Order: sequence, then structure tokens, then C-alpha cells
Amino acid sequence: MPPLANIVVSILFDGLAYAMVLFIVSVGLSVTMGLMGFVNLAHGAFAMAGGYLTVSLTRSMGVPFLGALVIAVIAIAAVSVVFERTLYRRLYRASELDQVLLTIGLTFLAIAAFTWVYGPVPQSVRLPDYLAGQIDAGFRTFPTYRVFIIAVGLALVTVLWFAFERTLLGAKIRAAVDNRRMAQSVGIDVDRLFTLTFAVGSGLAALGGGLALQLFGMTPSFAVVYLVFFLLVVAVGGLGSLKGTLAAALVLGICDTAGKYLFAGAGGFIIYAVAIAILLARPAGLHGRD
Amino acid sequence: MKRASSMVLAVLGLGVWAGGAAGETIRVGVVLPYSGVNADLGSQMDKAFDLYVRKHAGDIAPHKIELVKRDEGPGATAKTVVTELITRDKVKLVTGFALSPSAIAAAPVVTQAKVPMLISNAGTAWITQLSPYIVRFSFSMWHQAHPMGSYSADKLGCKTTAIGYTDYPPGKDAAEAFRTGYEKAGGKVADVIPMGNPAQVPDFTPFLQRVKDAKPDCFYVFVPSGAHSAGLVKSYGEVGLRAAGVRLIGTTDVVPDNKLQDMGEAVVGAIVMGAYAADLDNPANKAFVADWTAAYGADAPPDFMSAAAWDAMAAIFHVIKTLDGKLDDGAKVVELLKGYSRKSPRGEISIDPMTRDVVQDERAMEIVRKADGKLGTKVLGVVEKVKDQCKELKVGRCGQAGN
Amino acid sequence: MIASMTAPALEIRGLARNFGALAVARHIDLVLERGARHALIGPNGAGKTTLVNLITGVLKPSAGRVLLDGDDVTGLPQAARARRGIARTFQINQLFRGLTVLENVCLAVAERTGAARRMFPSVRRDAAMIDEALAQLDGLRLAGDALVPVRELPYGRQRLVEIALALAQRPRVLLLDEPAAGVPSAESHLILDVVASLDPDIAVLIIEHDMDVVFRFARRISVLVAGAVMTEGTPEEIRADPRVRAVYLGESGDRHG
Amino acid sequence: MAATDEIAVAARARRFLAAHARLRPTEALPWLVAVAAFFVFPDRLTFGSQVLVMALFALSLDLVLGYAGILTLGHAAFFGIGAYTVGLLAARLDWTEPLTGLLAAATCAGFAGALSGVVLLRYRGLTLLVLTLSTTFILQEFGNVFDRVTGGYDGLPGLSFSPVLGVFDYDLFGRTAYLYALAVLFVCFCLARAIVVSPFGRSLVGIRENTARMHSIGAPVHGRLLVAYTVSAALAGVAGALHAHTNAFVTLSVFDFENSAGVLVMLILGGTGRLYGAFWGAVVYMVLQDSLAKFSPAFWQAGVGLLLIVTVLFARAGILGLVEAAGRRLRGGGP
Repeated sequence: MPPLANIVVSILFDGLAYAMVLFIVSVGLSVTMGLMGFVNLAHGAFAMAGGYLTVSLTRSMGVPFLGALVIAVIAIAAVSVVFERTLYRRLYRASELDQVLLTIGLTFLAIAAFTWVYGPVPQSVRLPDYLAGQIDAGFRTFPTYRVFIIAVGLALVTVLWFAFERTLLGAKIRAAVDNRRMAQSVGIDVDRLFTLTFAVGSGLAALGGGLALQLFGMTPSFAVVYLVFFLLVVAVGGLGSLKGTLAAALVLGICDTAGKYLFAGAGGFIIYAVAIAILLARPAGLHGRD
Repeated sequence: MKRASSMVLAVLGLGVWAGGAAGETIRVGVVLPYSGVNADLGSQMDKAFDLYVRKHAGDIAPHKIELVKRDEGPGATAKTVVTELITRDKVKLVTGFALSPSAIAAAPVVTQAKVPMLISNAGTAWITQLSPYIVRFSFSMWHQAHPMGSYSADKLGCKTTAIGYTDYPPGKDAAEAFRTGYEKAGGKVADVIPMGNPAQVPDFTPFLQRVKDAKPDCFYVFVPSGAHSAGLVKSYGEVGLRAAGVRLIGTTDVVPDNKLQDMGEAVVGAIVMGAYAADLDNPANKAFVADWTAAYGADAPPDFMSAAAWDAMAAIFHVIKTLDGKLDDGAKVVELLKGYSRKSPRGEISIDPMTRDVVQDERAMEIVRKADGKLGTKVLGVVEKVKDQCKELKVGRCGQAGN
Repeated sequence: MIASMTAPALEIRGLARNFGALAVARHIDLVLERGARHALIGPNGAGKTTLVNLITGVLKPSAGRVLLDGDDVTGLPQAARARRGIARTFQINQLFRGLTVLENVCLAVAERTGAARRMFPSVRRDAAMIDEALAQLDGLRLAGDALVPVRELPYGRQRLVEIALALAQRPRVLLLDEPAAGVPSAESHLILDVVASLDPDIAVLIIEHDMDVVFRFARRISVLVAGAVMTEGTPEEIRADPRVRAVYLGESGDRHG
Repeated sequence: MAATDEIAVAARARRFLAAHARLRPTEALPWLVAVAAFFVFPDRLTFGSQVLVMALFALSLDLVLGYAGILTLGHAAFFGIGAYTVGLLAARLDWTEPLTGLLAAATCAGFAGALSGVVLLRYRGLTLLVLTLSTTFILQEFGNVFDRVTGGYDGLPGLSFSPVLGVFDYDLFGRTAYLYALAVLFVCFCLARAIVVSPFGRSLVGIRENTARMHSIGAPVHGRLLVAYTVSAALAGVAGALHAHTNAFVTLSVFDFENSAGVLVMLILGGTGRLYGAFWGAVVYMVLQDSLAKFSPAFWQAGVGLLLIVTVLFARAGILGLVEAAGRRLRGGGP
């Protein structure tokens, strides 16, 4: 295989896998922020909870990895509803500053709680054999786990796209993101819609956490250290936009990977520089509304 | 109980330390990251301090020791923490310091207060030059990385090597120290790759892909021990670097003992330079690991940081015993520590009287699958009595006149 | 200077604005002489508020020019036009709701006098500003509410504060966008009385749906339909125009019985 | 009759607005507490000086967030620029005089504020949040790449600054550092206060309350925000310089996200748009964090997190918001 083509394939493949993780975690944040204008800085904590739950299920209870992921998604989605009903909904009409304070408080609590249970040592799980190792595509090999992440990501994109664009529920969500007051006046129960999207968003964050576990390891700081990247994706994509979040995850994921590969010395700059460039040109994001 | 009541008062923000210390109770300040991204490192050392105090409390009778623990994590300023340990908590010594910036920030304080600082991890080479009261029991990156440079060129057949490091001072030091030793021994550096910052574990794959495409004999790595090292080794396996015949070499930070078992088959065959591994075969280490396992379980073994902390505490006990609990004169304590040596879990270690930095044997260790199925190390060779090569070779700031 | 003395207070030439393919303003011409009392009427969605936004600089025109006292201000931003004497009120209140009525007016006074650039307090100069604001409020019978936060005022009084803010700018051209909108009819006369007693030197353009008000107040009327001026004339001419009856008076005729 | 009413109203109005500018007795409280702390906690002054530095940093943020309504997550950039200004001047040029150092820091940080503000202040909301925090990260990366100049994450060690006013040298107990920080904080508070009660400051509040209306009454909104942002950046720079002076050390961690987010949390906790919210927010947050961290170094975040959540649930608008509400209720219920 010629070197240049090899480089391009590497960047696209690794970038795509990275982008999928970014997308899966960020999409829930984007839709909830777009729908209610709620600044949920605790989103990373839900991802972390998903990761730790996956660890516990596979390690202590012997649940297979895939099963553990599914259980984690459902469990975290359910738990998030409790938080939404008891805490978040009191602050829908509060200022964004109060929302910042609440969700940072929740994140701090989550960090302390998970340190209490799991300790500060990074946790990871042993992958099942069919996900470890490599897939030989003839001209080169690809890590199986990354192929798996890409497959999960693409499947989710398809399902979410269908749910968003082709179902009544999706239409209601889009209408509410567009204009909440108008949606309410035509009889859409926006509060319930929010609870639902919040649950789905948190569940997806948990899935992202469970998948990222293999790449980054899981420590109690996960809730904050990766939050910046999720915010970057949401802002660059445009609030409340599925297409935008996907586009942003792809652009940032692939640019970051390319930067690391080609200009390792400047690699740290690139994701931020790209985000700044896009936002200066398109303040509302790639698919945002002005 | 006394401690609990003082905590309550502290919580109330009254800031009054209730109950004076008993005459022969020696207070030692422990500064470690208990919260934040580095909490993991803190806990490895904290366990060692606690264990030593518990095991050896009788050695210093009739004196007692009390550890006053302070967080080195986010939100704390090391200077404030150390100042208050000295002025309010009346500690006679401070130890710990996982992070170099904290030790650097606190250096002027211990100089001014004449209180010895026994470092158990912070690795920037020139820290010991910042104050005559600083003694280091751990290592600088030059202790391990520089010998690894010559060893890999001479003994491991690394004709060409790519260097990857996390882009912060220990990483930069580890890269420069390795390169200095490696190029002097005739090796050729194929690529130098900064691999992200220590705060977030990056997706290592693109960096490793780049190494794979450069096809060097060896890939020398420094990443912070913890989530970084686990992520790196996973990606090393996934990208197929091992299959492509690129050998993973580095310092012990890449394969800390408490994460080793999770790393899987990918790590087998990696060769690291370091002073400690949990399965090192010497009596002191066997006793240490046995005590540790009894206290904390077999799943969470001690690592090189635990060993350094263990030695620092042993030195503190030695000082208390020798000076019969009279530690008011910090200069005297430091004098006593200069030339101090002991049979450590790391083998024989000593403190260089000139630099107040540790002198220890560095071992080239290969990661192997042991008979019991667990991952462990096999010592390939030993470089004896290694001093901090940064100061020996007078590199950069290490060459400037210090204290 | 001479030219600007004789030039109309406000002149609009061929003003147009498109949103994509949708033309919301098509080649509008309009002249307001000094002291003019001009009404702008037209069915909903005719582009009346858009025209106000084009005149004040909230929107940039796709074509055409806006002249203030004969000077072209088309390229100027909103704030610069305001400082040159264009003031407006909003159809939906745009007030500083958390501040008192007095503070609201003081903000406008401070912008006009340039005091708002001052970064330190001065008892003497602040007092002068307060006195001017109070005088303004007094003229609108709002002085009694001076210290009440705007959000606590009844809606009708808030509409008066809208006008007070605009008048505090001492404008030469005043654009009133449905000043009595949303006010119960029992109170609307308070607002219309204020409108009727405005300084005769100010050129006033009023957008209003109530035809009784329009015919009583205006000396000239423009009828805007689908973004274009259909006709312009005196109240009598407009009343007599059959096209106006057809598109506009007919429907409002029903409303007013 | 009507005439006397109006005169009465006018007099009241003048008094009312003047009251914004007039000193209230409660405003003495923070300063009394700060001075009292000097005598009551003589062995806590190093910590106290850190609290005062953060109070100043929060104050600088209040100017843009509390008054002008600009939400930013990049204020650590200006703090860091201030800290590195005095750090580099001392380490590389031997310029160690502290007061001129503060001025230099204010100038550099203010300049950076003006420069970045020209572009950034055209944006709002999440976009601005991400733009500011990305810019700060890039600055930090920049400092890491040029570690020969900045010292990287190991920082500029062993900075020694000249005695304050040429007389007061830094002592182990932090007496000088505390009083120096307190004096600088006081001067900056007076400055900020004058700005806030001035017509300029009121126009910032106008922009926060209703930007559209400010445009229409002729306010050059962007220019106003730019001036406010510049002043705020300069003050943040002074806070950073003070941080460097009192610690005798600067590292790149001054640019950390935690620093930007921490100061934001302190300010919101204290109450925005009130000046003294910056003071009380910093005091409450840092004293609690410090006490809890001594009690339990590993789990102090649980206590701080709980405080934040409870504050939001029971005291919108922060601690001072709660105090004001309580005050209103007392007055309302009293005679």
C-alpha cells in the first residue's frame, strides 16, 4: 500500500472512531441544551456513571461486555429521570448561571461518590476476544474494537436520524427546539418531551462512557476532563441539531487525529483552533439557527 | 477523637487547632494529590506512608508520629499548604509531593522555615537545587531514561527508535534524557512525538500509527503512570505495533505494577528501566509486598511510587530515632540524611551527600507472563548506583549553581 | 448647513429589503417634513415594522437610501442614527424591566448627553441628569412612578415609559410603532393624549390600527401593502380612495362597526 | 399641592439614585472582616492572601458577567497573562518592584482583553463560552511549547520580588502578603465601584437588561462592552500578578479550565452584579474547600458540591441574593 494512501486511511479510520465517541456522548447534550436551553455541565458525570457501571457489571457480576453496555444505558437513563424530575426541572426557568451552579455541584458530588466507591485508580475491563485483536482487510489491518465503535456509532446515527426526522416524536422535538412557545401552544407537552430526551441523552452519554472506557480508562475525573470536548462539539455543531452534532464530531475528530498524526508538536492546538475558526465564521454552529 | 474534634472546628471555619500536641509526638506533613486527576498517584503513596507508620510505630518509642495530610490536588496552592503545615500544624518535616510544580512552589518556604522536605515522587531533576532542605527519595527522569538510552542501543538492538512522550516537564525530561544517552551510544532517533497533555488521556492511536509507519526497531515511551499508561499499552496492541516488530521500551511509568494485570498480552515483551517492580526478588521487597498485600489485598500491588514513599518514611523514622525525637533543627536533619543508606525494596539505596538526590540501582526489566499466568517482570540487567544524570552531566538548569 | 435647514427631517428613497426570495420592502419612498404628523397604515404583515427597522438601522436595506436632514445615514449603525435624532418606540415593550422608571429614562438621557461615557460618579452632574429625566417623566404624568421598577408597572404605564425613553433622546424624528397596542381601551386615551400633544417640531411617523386615531392625528397617511406603498395622501384622500377601502378599510370597517 | 408633590418626588428620586453611589454601612463589613481576620488568624494569612486574590479575580469577572451580562469561561487567560507579566519581568529582566509590576500586568492583560474583545464580544452564549475557553487552552499550549521562556508546567521558580513600597518584605507568616493583597483589593474595589455607579456602569446594566433598547437609544454597545471587558481583563491581570507576588511562583496551571470555572462558581455563589458577591463568594467557597480538604483530603468535593446545590435550590442569585431577600422580608414584616 502506498504511504500517502495509508496515511489517509489511518487518519480517516482513527478519526472516524474518535468522532463516533464524541458524537455519542455529545448528541444528548446538544438536544437537551437546544430544547430547554439548559446548561447541563453534569452531562460528563452521566457518561462517567455509564462507564463505571459497565466496569462493575462485567467485573463483579460477570455480565458480558455488550450486555453490560445495554444495561448501563438503560440504568443511567432511568436514574437521569430521577434527577430531572427532582432537581433539573426546578431550574428550567432559572438563569443559566443557576444552572451552571447546580450542575457543577452535581458533578462534584458525582466525583466524590465514585471516588468513594471505586477509588482513584483507573478502571478498565477486559474486552471479549471477538472485540480484541485485529481485523485483516487484506491491504492492512484494523483494530476490531475501533471497527466496533464505528459500527455502533453509524447504527446510532441511523436510528437517531430516523427517530428525529421520520417519527411524530422527532417532529415534536424539532418543533420544540425551533420554538418552544409555539410548540406548547399547539399542544406539545414540552416538559414531558424534555424528560424523554433527557433520559435518552443521558443513556447515550452512558453508552459513550462505556465505550470510551477502553480508550481513556475510567477515573472519577472523567466527568470534567472530557467535558470541554463535548461542549466544543455541541457549540460547533449548533444547539439541538443532530446533523450538526454529527458534522462537528466528524470535523473535530478527524482534524484532531490528522493533527496528531501529521503535526504532533502542534497537535494540542488543532482541535481548539478548528473550533475557533468554525465558530468565528458560523457563530450558531455548522447547523445552528441564528 | 482529638483529631475528629479538630476537624469539626476546622469545618466550622474557626481554624483553631484544638488540643496541643503531646511532647514527643512528631508531626509530619504529607502533601499528596488526594483529589483530582492525580488522586491515583496520591493513593499509592498514601497507602505506603500509612502502612509504614502502622508497622513500625514501635521502632521510635517512646516517641510517636502523626501524619498531617493535605491535598495537593486542584484548588490547593502548595505554598499555602506547606506554609500552614509549618506555621499552624507545627510539622517538623514535610514529605510526599507527587507533582514537581508543588515542590518547586514550596521550596522557598522550606528554605525560609528551615524545615526538611523529603520528596517521594516529584521528578523534575533540578528541584533538589532549589533549597538545601530538599532531599529526594524517588528519582528524576534522568535516573532511568538516560541509562535506558545507552542500554537500548547497546543491549536491546535498538538501532533506530521513535520517542513518544506526554507533553509536560517529566515527559520532556524523559525524552531528552533518553535521547542524550541513546545518541551517545550510537542510536538513531527516527521520530520524536509529543503525545498530548497529562490532564486528558488522548486517543493514542494516531501517534502509534505514525510510529508504525516510521518502522523503527524500538518505540521509547514516557506517559504518566495511571490511565495514560493503560491507554497507551492498549493502543500499542490494537495498532499492531508489537506484531509489526516494534519493541515497546520506556521507564517504569509505562507499566506501573498496579495497572499491569489489566494491560493484557500487548504488554508482554515490553522492556522498561526502573528501580522497582513489585515482584523484585530481595528480602526487603518480599517483606514489603507481604505487608502491603495483607493490608490492601493482592489486587492492588504497590508500585515504584509506593516504594519511594516507603523509603522516605523509613528515613523519617531513622531520623527520629537517631535524634531522639528532637527534630527542631532542620539543618541537622538534612545533615543526617546526607549519605543515608538503607536496604530498600528497591535494593540498596543511598542519598548522595552532594546533591541530596537518591542513588539507586536501575534495572532493565522485561514484562513476561509468569508461571502462575500473571504478568510480571524479568530483570535483564542492572546499572548499578545510578546518580541523577542531569546533575552529573550538568544539563541546562541542572548545571546552574544551586544550593 | 443651509441645505439641511430646508431638507425634510426624514427622507426615504427606494428602500427595499429581501429575506432570501421574500421581498418585505419594495422600493419605498417616504418624506417626513419637519413637524410632520404622518401615519403608516396597512394590513398585518404589510411590512410596517420592517420599515421602522430599516429606518432606524436594525436592518440593513438591500437597496435604497435613508436621509436624515438631507444627510445620507444609510451606512450608519443603529446607535449612530439614534444619536443623530431618530428615536422609536417598540410594538412590544423593550424596556429595562429590572430598573426603575427613572433609571430607564436616565439611561436614555445619559446616551444623548454623552454622560454614559463617564466612568466615575459625580454628584453635581448626576443631579442634572436626574432632573432632566424627572422633567421628562413629569411631562408624561409619570413622575409619581419614577421610583417603581418597570416590571411592577401596569402595562399601560409601561407603554408610556416606552414613549418617555424615546422622548428623552430629544429626537427630531420619532417613529411610534403602535403606541397603544395591548392597552385596554379605557386607558388608551392616556397614551393617545400624549401622542397628540407631542412637540410640534418633531416629525412623527405613527403606525396605528385604530382608524379613528389615525384620522384624528395624521396630516398625511401612507398605505403599505405587501411591502410597497400603495398610495399616500391626506386623510380625506385616503378615506376617499376606493383601493384603500377595498384592501384595508373594508376589513377594519367591520371592526369599528 | 401638585407642585409640592413633584418637589418631594424629585428630592426622593435624587436621593434614591444617589444611594447607588453613596456608601452604605454594610459595605464596611467585608473590610472589617478582612482586617479582623488579620488579627484573629495570624497563622492563616498565607491562605488569607490567596482568598483575597481570588476575590479580586471574581470582582474582575463581575464587571463583565454581573454588570455587562457576558458569560465567559476564559477569564483565567487574563489572570495568567498578569501572573506571567510580573513573573517574566522578574525572572528575565530583573524588574522586581511589585507596584510597577502590577501596572505592567494590568497593561498587558488589558491590552490582551481589548485585542480579543474586538473579535470575541460579537458573540454570545455557548459560542462565546467555547471561544473563550478554547482561546485560553491555546494560550496554555503556547506557553508549553515555548517552555524555554515560560518554564512550562514547572513554571518560573524562585521568583523574588522587591519589598512592597521598598520597605515591607515577604515573611513566612504572610503578613506582608496579606496586607499587600488587601490594599490592592481595596483600591481595585473602589475603582470598580466608581465604575459601576457611574453612568457608564449603569449603561452596562442597560446592555445586560435589554441590548436591543440600548442600541435604539444610541448606545455604542460593542464599544461599551469592549471598554468593560478591557477594564475587567486588566483587573484580572492585577489579580494574577498578585497571585505571582504572593506565591513567588507562576506555572502554566494558572490557565487551567479549573481556574476559569472556579472563579465563575465563586462569583455565582456570592451573587453576580453586586460587587461584594465576589468577595463573599470567594471567602465562603475557599474557606469551605480548605476546611473540608483538611477534614477529608479526598472527598472535599462532596461538601462543596452540596453547598452549590443547596445554594441554587434555596438562594437564587447567590448568597447576597439570599441576604437581600431576607432583608426585604424583615423590613416588610417590621414596622
